[in-house]
Amino acid sequence: MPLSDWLKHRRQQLAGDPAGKRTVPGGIWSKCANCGETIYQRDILENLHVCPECDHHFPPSPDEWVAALLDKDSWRQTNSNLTPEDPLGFIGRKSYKESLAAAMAVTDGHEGIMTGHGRLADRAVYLGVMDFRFIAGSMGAVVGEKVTRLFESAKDERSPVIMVAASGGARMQEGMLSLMQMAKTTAAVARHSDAGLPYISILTNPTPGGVLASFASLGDIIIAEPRAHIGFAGPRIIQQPLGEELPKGFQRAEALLEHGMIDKIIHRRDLRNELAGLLGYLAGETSSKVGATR
Amino acid sequence: MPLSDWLKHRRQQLAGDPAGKRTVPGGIWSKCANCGETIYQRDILENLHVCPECDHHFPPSPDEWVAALLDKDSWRQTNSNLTPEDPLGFIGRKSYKESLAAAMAVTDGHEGIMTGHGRLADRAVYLGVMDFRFIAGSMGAVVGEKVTRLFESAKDERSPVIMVAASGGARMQEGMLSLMQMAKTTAAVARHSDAGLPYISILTNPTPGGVLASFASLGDIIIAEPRAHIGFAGPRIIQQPLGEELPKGFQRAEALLEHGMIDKIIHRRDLRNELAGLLGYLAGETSSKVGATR
Amino acid sequence: MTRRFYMDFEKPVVELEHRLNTLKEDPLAHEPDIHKEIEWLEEQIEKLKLRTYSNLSPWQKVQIARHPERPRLAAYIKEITSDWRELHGDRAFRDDPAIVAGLATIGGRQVVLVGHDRGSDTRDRIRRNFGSPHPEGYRKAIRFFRLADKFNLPLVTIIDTPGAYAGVGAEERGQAWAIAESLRTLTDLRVPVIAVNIGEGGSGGALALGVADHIIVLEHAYYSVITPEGCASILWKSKEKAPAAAEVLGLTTTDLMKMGIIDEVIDEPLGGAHREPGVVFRGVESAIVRTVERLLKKSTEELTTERYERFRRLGVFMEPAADTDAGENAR
Amino acid sequence: MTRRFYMDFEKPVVELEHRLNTLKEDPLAHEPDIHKEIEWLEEQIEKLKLRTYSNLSPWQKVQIARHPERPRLAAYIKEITSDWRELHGDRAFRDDPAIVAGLATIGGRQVVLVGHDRGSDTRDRIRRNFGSPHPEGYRKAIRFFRLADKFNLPLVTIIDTPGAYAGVGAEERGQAWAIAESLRTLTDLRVPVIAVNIGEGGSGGALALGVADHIIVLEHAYYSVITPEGCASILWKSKEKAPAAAEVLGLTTTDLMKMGIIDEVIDEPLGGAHREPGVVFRGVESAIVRTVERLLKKSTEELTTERYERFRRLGVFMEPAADTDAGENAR
Ligand SMILES: [Zn+2]
Ligand SMILES: [Zn+2]
Repeated sequence: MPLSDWLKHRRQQLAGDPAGKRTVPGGIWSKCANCGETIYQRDILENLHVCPECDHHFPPSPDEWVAALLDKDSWRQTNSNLTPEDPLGFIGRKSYKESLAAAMAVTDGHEGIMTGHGRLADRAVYLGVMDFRFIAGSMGAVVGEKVTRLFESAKDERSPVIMVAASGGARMQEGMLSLMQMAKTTAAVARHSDAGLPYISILTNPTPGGVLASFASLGDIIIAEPRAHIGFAGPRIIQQPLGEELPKGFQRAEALLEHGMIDKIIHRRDLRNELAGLLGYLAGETSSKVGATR
Repeated sequence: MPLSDWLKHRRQQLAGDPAGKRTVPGGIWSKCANCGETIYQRDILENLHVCPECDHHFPPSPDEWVAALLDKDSWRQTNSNLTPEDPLGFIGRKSYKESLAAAMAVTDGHEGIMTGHGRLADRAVYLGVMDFRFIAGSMGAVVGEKVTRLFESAKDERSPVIMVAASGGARMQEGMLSLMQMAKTTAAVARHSDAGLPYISILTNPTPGGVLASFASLGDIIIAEPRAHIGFAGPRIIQQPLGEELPKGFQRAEALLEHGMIDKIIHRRDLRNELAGLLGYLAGETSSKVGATR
Repeated sequence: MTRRFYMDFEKPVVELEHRLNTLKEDPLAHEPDIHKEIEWLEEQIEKLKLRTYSNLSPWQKVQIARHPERPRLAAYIKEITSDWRELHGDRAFRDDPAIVAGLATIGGRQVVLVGHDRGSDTRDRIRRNFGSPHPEGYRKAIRFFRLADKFNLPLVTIIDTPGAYAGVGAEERGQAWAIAESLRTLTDLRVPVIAVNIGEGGSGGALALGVADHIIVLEHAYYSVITPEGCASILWKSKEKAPAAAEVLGLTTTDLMKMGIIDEVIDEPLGGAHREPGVVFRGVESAIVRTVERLLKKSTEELTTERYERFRRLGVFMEPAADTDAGENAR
Repeated sequence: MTRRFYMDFEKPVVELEHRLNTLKEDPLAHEPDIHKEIEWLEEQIEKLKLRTYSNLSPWQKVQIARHPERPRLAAYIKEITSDWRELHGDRAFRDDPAIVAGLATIGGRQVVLVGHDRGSDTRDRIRRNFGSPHPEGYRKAIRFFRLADKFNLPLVTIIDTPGAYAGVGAEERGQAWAIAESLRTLTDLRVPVIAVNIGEGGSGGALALGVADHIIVLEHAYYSVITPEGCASILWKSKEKAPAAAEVLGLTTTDLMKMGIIDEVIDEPLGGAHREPGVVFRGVESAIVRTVERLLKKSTEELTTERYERFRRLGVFMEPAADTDAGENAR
């Protein structure tokens, strides 16, 4: 989808999109949720959803991610026909079935993640983009299955994988089956990795819990977006000795870089070039040539 | 050598042994360097050089170690004919040649380490015992070569290795050639390990520097003696912000256990049994049987 | 057996038991009338126990799993292993006492054993962080997974944790990374892996020891994606609703077997493992021995392939014919 | 070139240079007499430089290796690599700025580059602990050694450290373990490993990046089992005796080549690399490129075997006929 198209699409979407509303309110002018500046909405959209004033990174939709990262018209979505079930008949404040129906109305049927393949700077890549709008991008059976198939197909095709993570963690409403997706996706990543293939993980705001403690933290290279919130346990539940405050910048990308957990923080405008450059090394001519002599 | 013989031998040795003198003064009665108790010397010797009052572990000689660990009459020393050279013509306060001559007079010609093989609870083992009396058990070319040959032979014979470390680190008087022994011994350990064979490292008082930062810390299982001083940099040269004292028990075996660096602390009287037990697992029937199906 | 602790729903049983004991200690206990009363009471207690314990609610099971007198890792090590040799350390930061690891012999078979240790008394429980590992605990576990792999020793894990620890240090030292690495290491392990859940199976902290070829769970143990309390605070903004959350999470052995998440359930005595621990120890021991023997017959290739497929197939979803828009379907 | 720093033994040269510059700036500099004086001075300076710098003592070389203006890692990355992509982290505790790692292209060849970074200004030097890694630094390096191995990229290490860090945290987090693991990882690496010592090669901290197939050292760089100061305090209880210690340690490139410890020396301009860094950059670049090309022709088996043998043969000792007492000789 060319840039102009998805901008239009995005604008239409925003009218009925609660997640979008939360960050970029509808209408021509928006107030940035981070710096509070009132900004012409088009300026944010054309800036890959990055606030032109404060550089805050708002979440693009999966379609926008694809347009931003991949070569034009190279994208082929896969497994978009997988749809969730309600294995536990889960009923909380509202039923899981209701939540699913509401989430499906907002997104394009790709559930919590859109997967597929395309070309990045003319190199074949398998790409997954999580969608926070679908029950907070949580990992249920569909997300787990699509991630697993993505790595399996990439392994069969000897292609790199790029994963854009954004998640609320495991999908509680599928109970233990959702926890098991951690083991399942990890095993698929392991097989892809054991075959000597590269995997670059991109952690966007937010990436917590089960997704981080499985496939998202297993990249050969891990990139985070500026100020992205990344951590296993939510800051609300962190146990602190009485009265102590959480460290400044706790669980932000910048702190994670200092603590040695990620490789680098890349501004969204530079991301495509960075990925092309990194893949040039990890899936490059040299390495395949040398690999052939093994 | 039966226990009675080496007790006799040890007593003779102590008369002219500066290292021995430092810890257990000659004569019938000795004052324990740790607790200050005056103890009948025979009681310490018969207690494997452990003070009966305070459990302080004094260093046995390599012969005594062999007698304490291996099955009677099973020991075969190897490479005892290797003798050091003075590659740099090193002259400090005294010349390296003088230091070597003095050290050789004290020990039995095995240089800084005695190596060989024997049986422990009827299981073939390769054993190295460092000798602190030989220029503080420092690692020069002879120590490096003997350690390397030990692991190489053990690999060829598919046998476990047990190493009793006690050292002053790299042997400065051989310059960079002594540093290179770290790489050389590590490579030999790696090959032995890659062949699926067990290596148990025993850290005695003291084990610092180059020996610790190469073969001594690479055991599949690492055992330390109680209160043994173990660390890379000597406490004298540790840089501390002004006025701060070193943490209590710094670089002692007990602190290392808490910091996750060693597997366990074993009293010398229990060491042989512990080794037999561990080897029963790591070089046992089960593991070789399963291994055979691979 | 002295009972120092009982749960709310056990109160009627405990009261009857108390009355029975009082009667039994009565000097006139041998009088026919009193003797009859005693017999009657014993019968009633048996009936009440059966009624109370055979239809436990998920929340009651969670309480039994957390029962202070429930046998924990140390008891299993003592009762089902011989020649136990504990080993320590992650070789990098700290020996985490919430994870215990070592070499053990079970039914004559040598294994590597790694488990959560919740501690024995208050002081020990604090030291072991109530069985919630820090990142260095997972890394310690990983070290021993690799030891098992190197020396071809089957791996037995004992799961019993409220979950990963939500603390600043645990976050700063990358517990998500450590858990993922633990999952990954188990995935590739070339030896049989058997997991036994003896009590609490709290989400990621439990799963980190749970990527196994065969997963055994005690009847009243639970295994959940989130604690009932955590789920209740998210769903109803109230921890008091934990019993309701326990109902919907599908965390009991019955649910877990149905979903194919676990492979074997070991019966507990009426009232829970702590009522008659010996029975449970024997059950766990024989299940481990039987499973180890079975798995050791498999080749490395079979083991790792079957382990992959075991988790690969978990998850329920629909897969109608592919959208034409989507272009293709990868599988 | 403005010189802001000179060493004691350079003083005569610097003084002559100063006189020369003063004369040159004189309005009468074109007068025949003054012109002659200038020519004479230039000649003298060349002679003095040759005399001063061609017979540097080991201690003088150590001073040049430590010269504040000497080009360090950052300069090499800027000058000899293209498409540099720095990567970070040990994935466990902390990103140690004393170790810099990333992907780089040198002479068209893609490599993984790992080196000691001493920092550029005071603040940066403190942040990078003057190029002395902590354990997490070695673990960061190990992560990138493994990355090189996985992706079949040759590994280039740049050595420039006063040595491992003697601090409480470094000890508590197991720097000896981390260094040994680093040596071990390099030993088994299945790709070419090229080490370039550009300045200080301080014992274990340097060796941790130094288990290589080909070791290149700049003419005035040194590589030593212990710092001259450390050696002096042990031998003579006085750091002032460092020059004497430098004499006996055999730390110069001449000594190192003789002992077979290093493989190649790159000439520096008179006075040291900082006098004309471009020359050194080109020398290092072409040495790396040439070596990578040569090593890439070898099979994995050849590489690891030759690397093993390379270190295996180091060390001088005598081996007379075996003692009969000793029973046997294993090799
Ligand atoms: Zn803004
Ligand atoms: Zn004493």
